[in-house]
Amino acid sequence: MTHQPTSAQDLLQVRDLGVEFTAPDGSTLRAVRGVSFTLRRGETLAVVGESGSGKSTTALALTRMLPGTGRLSTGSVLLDGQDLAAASAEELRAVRGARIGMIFQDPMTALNPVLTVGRHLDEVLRAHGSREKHGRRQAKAARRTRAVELLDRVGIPEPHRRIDDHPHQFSGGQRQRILIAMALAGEPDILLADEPTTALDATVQEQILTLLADLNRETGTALVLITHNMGVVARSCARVLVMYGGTVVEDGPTAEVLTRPRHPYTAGLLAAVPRLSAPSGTRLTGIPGSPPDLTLLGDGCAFAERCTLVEDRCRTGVPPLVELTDGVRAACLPAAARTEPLPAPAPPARIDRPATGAVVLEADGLRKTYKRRGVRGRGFTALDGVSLTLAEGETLGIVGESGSGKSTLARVLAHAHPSDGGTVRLRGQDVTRPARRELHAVRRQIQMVFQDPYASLNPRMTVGQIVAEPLISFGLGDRDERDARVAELLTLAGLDPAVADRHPRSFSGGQRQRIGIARALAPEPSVLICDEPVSALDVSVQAQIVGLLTDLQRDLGLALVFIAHDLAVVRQVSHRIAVMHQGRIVESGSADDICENPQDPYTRALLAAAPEPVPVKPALRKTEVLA
Amino acid sequence: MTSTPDLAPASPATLRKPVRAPQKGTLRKTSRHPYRAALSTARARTGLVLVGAVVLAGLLAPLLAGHGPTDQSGLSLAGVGTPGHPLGTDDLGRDLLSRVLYGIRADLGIIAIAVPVGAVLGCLFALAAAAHPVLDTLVQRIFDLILAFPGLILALAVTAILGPGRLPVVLVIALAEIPAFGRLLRGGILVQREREYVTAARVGGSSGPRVLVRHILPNAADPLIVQVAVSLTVAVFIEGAMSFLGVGVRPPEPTLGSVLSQSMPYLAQAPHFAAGPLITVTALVLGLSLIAEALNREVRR
Amino acid sequence: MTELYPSPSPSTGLSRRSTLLAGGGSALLLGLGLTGCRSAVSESSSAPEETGGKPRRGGTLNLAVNSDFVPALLFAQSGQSLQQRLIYNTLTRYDDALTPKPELATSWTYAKDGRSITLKLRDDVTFHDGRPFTADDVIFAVKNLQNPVRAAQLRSTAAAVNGFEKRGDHELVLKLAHPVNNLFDLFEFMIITDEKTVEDAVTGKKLIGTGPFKLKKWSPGSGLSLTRNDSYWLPDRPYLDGVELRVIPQADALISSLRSGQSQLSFAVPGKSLGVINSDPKLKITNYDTGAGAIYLGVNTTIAPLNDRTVRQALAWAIDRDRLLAQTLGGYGLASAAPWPKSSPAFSEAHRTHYTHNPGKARELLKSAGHSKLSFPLLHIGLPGETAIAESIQYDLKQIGVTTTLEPTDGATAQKKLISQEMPALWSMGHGFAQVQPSTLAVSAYPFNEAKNTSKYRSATYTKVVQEAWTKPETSAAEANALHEKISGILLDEAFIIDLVVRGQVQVNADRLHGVALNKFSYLNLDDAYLV
Amino acid sequence: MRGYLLRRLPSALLVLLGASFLIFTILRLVPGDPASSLAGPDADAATVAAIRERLGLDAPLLTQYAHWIGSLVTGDLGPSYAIGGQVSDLIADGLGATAELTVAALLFVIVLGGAFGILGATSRSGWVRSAIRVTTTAALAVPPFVSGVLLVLLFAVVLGALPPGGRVSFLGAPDLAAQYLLLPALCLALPSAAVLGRYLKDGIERALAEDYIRTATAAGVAPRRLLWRHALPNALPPVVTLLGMQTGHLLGGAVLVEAIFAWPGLGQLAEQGLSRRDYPVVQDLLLLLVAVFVVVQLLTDLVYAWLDPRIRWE
Repeated sequence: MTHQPTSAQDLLQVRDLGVEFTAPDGSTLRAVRGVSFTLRRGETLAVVGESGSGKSTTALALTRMLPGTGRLSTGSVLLDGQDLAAASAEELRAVRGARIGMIFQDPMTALNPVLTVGRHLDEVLRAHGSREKHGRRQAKAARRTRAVELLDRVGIPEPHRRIDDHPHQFSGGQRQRILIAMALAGEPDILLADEPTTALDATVQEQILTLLADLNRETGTALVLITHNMGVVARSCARVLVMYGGTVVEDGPTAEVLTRPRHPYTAGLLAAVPRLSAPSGTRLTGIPGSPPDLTLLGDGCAFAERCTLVEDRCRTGVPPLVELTDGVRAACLPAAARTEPLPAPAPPARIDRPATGAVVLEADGLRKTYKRRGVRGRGFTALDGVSLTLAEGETLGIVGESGSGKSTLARVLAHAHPSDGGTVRLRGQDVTRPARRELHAVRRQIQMVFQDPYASLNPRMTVGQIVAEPLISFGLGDRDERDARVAELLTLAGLDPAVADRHPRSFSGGQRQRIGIARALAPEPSVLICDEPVSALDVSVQAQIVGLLTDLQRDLGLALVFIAHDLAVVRQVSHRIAVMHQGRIVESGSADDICENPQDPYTRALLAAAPEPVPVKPALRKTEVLA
Repeated sequence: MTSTPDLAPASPATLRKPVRAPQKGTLRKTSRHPYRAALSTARARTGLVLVGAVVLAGLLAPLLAGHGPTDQSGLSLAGVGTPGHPLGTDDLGRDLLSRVLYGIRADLGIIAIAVPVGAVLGCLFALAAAAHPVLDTLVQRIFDLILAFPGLILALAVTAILGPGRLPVVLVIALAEIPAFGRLLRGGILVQREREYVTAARVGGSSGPRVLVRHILPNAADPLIVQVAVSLTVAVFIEGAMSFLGVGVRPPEPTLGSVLSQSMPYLAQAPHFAAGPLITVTALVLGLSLIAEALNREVRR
Repeated sequence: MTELYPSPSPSTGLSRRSTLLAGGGSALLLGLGLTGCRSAVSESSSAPEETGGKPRRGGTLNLAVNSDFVPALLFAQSGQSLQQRLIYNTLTRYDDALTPKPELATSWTYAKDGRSITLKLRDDVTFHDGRPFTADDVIFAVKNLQNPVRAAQLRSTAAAVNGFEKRGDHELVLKLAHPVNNLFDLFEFMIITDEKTVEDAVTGKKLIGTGPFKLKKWSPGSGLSLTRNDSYWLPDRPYLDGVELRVIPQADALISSLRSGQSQLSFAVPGKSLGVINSDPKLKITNYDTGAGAIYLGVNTTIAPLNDRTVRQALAWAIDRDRLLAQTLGGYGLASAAPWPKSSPAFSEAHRTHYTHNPGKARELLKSAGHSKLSFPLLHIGLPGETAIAESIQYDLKQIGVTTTLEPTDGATAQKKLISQEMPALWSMGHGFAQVQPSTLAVSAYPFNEAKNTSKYRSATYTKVVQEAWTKPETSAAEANALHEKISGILLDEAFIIDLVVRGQVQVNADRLHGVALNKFSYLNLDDAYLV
Repeated sequence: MRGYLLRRLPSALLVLLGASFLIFTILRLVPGDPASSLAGPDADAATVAAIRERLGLDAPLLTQYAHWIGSLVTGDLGPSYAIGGQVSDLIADGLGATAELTVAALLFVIVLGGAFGILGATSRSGWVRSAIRVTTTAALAVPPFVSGVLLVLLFAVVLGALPPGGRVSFLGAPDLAAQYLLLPALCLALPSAAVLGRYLKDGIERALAEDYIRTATAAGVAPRRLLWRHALPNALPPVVTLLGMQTGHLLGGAVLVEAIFAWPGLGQLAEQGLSRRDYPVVQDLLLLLVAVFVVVQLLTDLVYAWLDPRIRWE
């Protein structure tokens, strides 16, 4: 373990931090192991990693806010020399909010639905002593004034009017701003932001990141940004800490780490991130396998199972974090032995795509309005005259932010919801409002892959049953034939056919999405509608699934509708892209054209907001946006 | 009248990534059936032992009881430990141990019919409600009506109409259970129907009935399992209350409720009279509620 | 609506918090009531100063009853008749030997043929509203009882009066269609009410009588509140300032109210609980010879083989009356094969023990009638006490090979079946009207009615004897006794109503209460009662 | 809110109409009739017939039903058959008593249930939590008719501290009235308080596990405030729904408790009315109870909306 000397600049020193949970079966689960890092005043530090990497747990452990059975097992957390790991509850309370402010991932649930925004801020201000200043009433008035100031600072328009509104009356981005205001209220030295933009649209994400950067610059508050998004890291932080399997695998200046990763995991992760600059029809390299199961973790390097450089010694001991070059540390024995940085990832490989065939699916002027409860007479228009065509062997990418109507479009095309107007034609035949029997036939042709692999699989059925369900419904084969076909489909989707008798809950996200794909392929459809199929997946897994879909299209000649909010992914997989905004397609064209030569201002804004995992100077980016 | 107002939709931002607790992944290992997991907790085991003991005692009544439950003697209100009468005797000199054991038997016979009947009827109503909005309104009003009616008055009226015996007891219990199960299942169906796996099943070509039976019901049924345990408790109470009001099972057949209500006038002079049935009822109800709690925890996960 | 809630401005600060606080506060206040200044337990017994046992004015008597006053049954014998003689008066009152004594009637003379009676009435009596009592009120009282709507059990006797002759305001001749020998039962039974307010009386709104107490308030379900009638016709009476009839349905609660001194008098203590009372030195138990009605096993004589008298007699031999008495009534009462209580002129020890517990004999009788195993339904009222009685009967019958299925029935249904002759083969219930003139039983108690009864028993002999006993002028005691003997004989021999036990009429009172009396119809007389 | 109430009105009326029909039918199906019940055990046919005619029971059923609905519409409920007095007076008296009992019981439910829930969810002392578990389990495991008798036995018979039954008006002697009220209210409240306590405990535990609590904790809000100001208001709305349902139960359970404690309320009135086949009393009373239930449900929804700012009734 390297021991860095304490300097006056060091605000927070974390040494050998370990966190344990007790699993329901009584076994001990080590979520974080031997994490050490320092944070200097005013510094911006990103902690990046995939699910299960221990990044959020580390953040929560700093102020001892571990949920459930979580506890600090080793190490210390020195805040200006005070060890928070040993502090009393009262001392911790004085630190929380006042010295370390926190922002959480999901602004939908992180605010108390029954309290007004003003009350939220008031609670923080009251907790940190602005109470005893004057009389009760004056103190209260003072707090309110301060709350308005704070809301104004984080960019809530008309703060004096909105201070008495409840959280549900704000948009997601505004709620995140309110959370930031709360974190700032105690004028902390450190702002700890745990995936602050993950649930937000790209354009909103951009605004929030800008706000955080401004705050860091103006108030000198150190920022610890926990994220899974390399683009966000590149965009916001000077230094980055890469975590995997509960340990820090690499630590160094962002520019250095992103361009010359030393740890094979970092390298693999960067290679898996889709880049907007990559042209259509290229293939990403994912990291094989899936993030580790912490309960099964042995003594060796957590990444050993997925590593290309793995050696025998990697499996016997946890590699120490050693300084490899100036300011860059990595925890990898093979990498430490190398003098050269790892070779740059291979540029995305171009894949040969068969030419597209005849038009299979055609939509013309689709409309869909949802009746909104409580609002009399007025509905929410999700689709407002959408027209598109899809050819055999073609991938049509549909991009848009939340509320743009892209998911509704998917559902209307897949006949999960009826449209209110317009027509859908399948191979020239009008199937807008099919009769029951006809609908059955249409559904055999058009299948769907869902966004959330957790929610779209029936938790009560085994994988085999789930995949066999469409076969039964469409009356395909007898029992034995079905079993054989299920095995075939699972293999096709990259799963071991032996898993057929297990339940979805024993699979990881990526594997579940493979199950969903196997199910969708079961009736041998000609059109596959993929509604955000990779949004819920880790980056390394995302590349695998995208690759799978591309392969399937090539092999089966499928027509794909690929819906996503991430332009980079869409560009890679799609022949053509349609950009949706407020229920309308605002622009469509070939994938490369749209990304390189956008016409619609909205498309341009989307492109500008997409964070790229390339270190850039913020000032430069801004001018880009303006241009 | 929906008693739980539906939440108004929040702003339509979709969740990109499920919020995950840091200890996620630990659940992956538990591939056992959730109910079995729930029933193997210490709490549920205690409950199972209690209920099991009571049920076993009831089933083995003919072997365990030394006397016929209706055999009278001149020995009124003999105390606990009287030779031949371990729990003593009642006012008519009947052996209390036998009466309690046979009482358990009678109660089990009633609740084992009444609760399933109520549950099935309630579920049928819920299915009807799920089928069509008009039916839904109608069914909900029916539930309201049942809930609004004072149960014991209903019990008196039903017994007066049907005459004494098990039938009115079973009927009243079943009636009381209908809205409990019906509302629960209706709510469950409404929630599950919006789940994505249901859309997936429909897109996968499953017919309406198949989606309901194969996909929605198994998932909506979880709370019903808990409700069964709760309802069994309620059933024991209803039986008791009806006996107390003199409209229970036809005498002289003992039920836990009737022995208990017969003991009430002697509570001061012969407390042992009430002790047997009271302890039995308490053990049964306690056991059931422990099981319900354990299941409930598992279901809520 | 939301604007109210969590508003930071102090002006609209009425939030849930204050609501919750208010709620909690009031619950706390409720709890504090416990430790408050007065105790509801000790408050209720107010008494005049100690006077050394002499009658003394003042004090309120708390009377614990287990069921409420039913105004619709004001003119009928009902479960709860205690208030009748408190608010109203009757014309005469029986002494223990069933000799009439003056009340509102001061003297009476029968005509020789027994077809009319001349009554002299008190002239110093006023109703609670100040109106003087006259012969018209008696005429109204009789006519009122003749109205079937009033459901008076002694309607047949009242109906025998077919003419009135007023001689001034305070003398009256009642003319009879035929002689009746239970006219004084009627006079004991018939309360004198105010004609103008009689419709208000049967709805419980206004009870205007001439009695020692006036109605202050009737709260349905909780009881009657009575105050002293200051212009009562008996000088210096009553001693008490008031009487509170409190309904306490739960036996334990009723007993505890007596033991704690909250109430000082009750006739509703179940026999099986009297053991507790006995051990309390401050409480006194009085057992009235009149009894409180009899428990019987009714037999439907139209259902074979119950149409066979021998079978009915077998049933009568089967029942262990002493066990029934001991186990279901706590021993308070009289095991008896005949309906008569000890106070009845028809009572005789021989009749009482005509049937005893003799299962052997019962089986023999059954055998002689050609039966060994029989089974019948047995209807009873589904209240705990009645059920225990039926269970006991069922067990005894089982011992002679007669199995029965109990039919617990609610009171109203049972009553309807009783009076519309729809009873099943067997039923167990209670009857009254054996405590006065024996002839009253046969003409006023439906189960014994000669013309139409629940058992559907008819016999010319029974009709003849009953009519004779009823219309015999009250002259010769010996002749009357002979007729009573005949009636008892038929009842016992025919066994269509198998009497089991005469319930004890038990009075429990605090030893500080003196001078309590009951008339033969269980009307409470507190004229001379006082608290020390 | 007004629009919401107006929208709910037809279905509320539907429930009431259905209830009236059901009540009427059930009552006529019950054997025995008011006339023979009033006539007494020794009455002859003439007496019964005279009473039937007087009560109007000789009219066709439909006429009787119409007459009843008519009496409801005009508000003149007429006289009771058997109990005595005007139906409206009887019900008004009974309603007063029952309302008193129910409100007191509701207070107990809220205070006891609140204490059970809050302490059960937050107490650090395992001893306190176990005690609450045992208490709530016992309150649920002992049938109310037994707990009623046990309460009488303990407080009235053994301790002699409280009266065993009856009611004193709050107007004249509030301190005495409270003592009469205590036992029946407690008996009525215990099971509901236990249920409420469990719900509240679950609700608070769930709320405490929510993200917004983490947010507040991270902001340094004190644990006490976390509970009272952040978690509790979120745990309340479902509890209010439950409380609405429990109010129905309290009204229904009053039949038994009123019988045990001689509380002259609607339960007693209903039982008496039914046992004497006093049609008008039972009919009007049951319909009233249904109406109360409907109104309570409405109120519950409104309170829910008041507690949860996300809900708006249009």
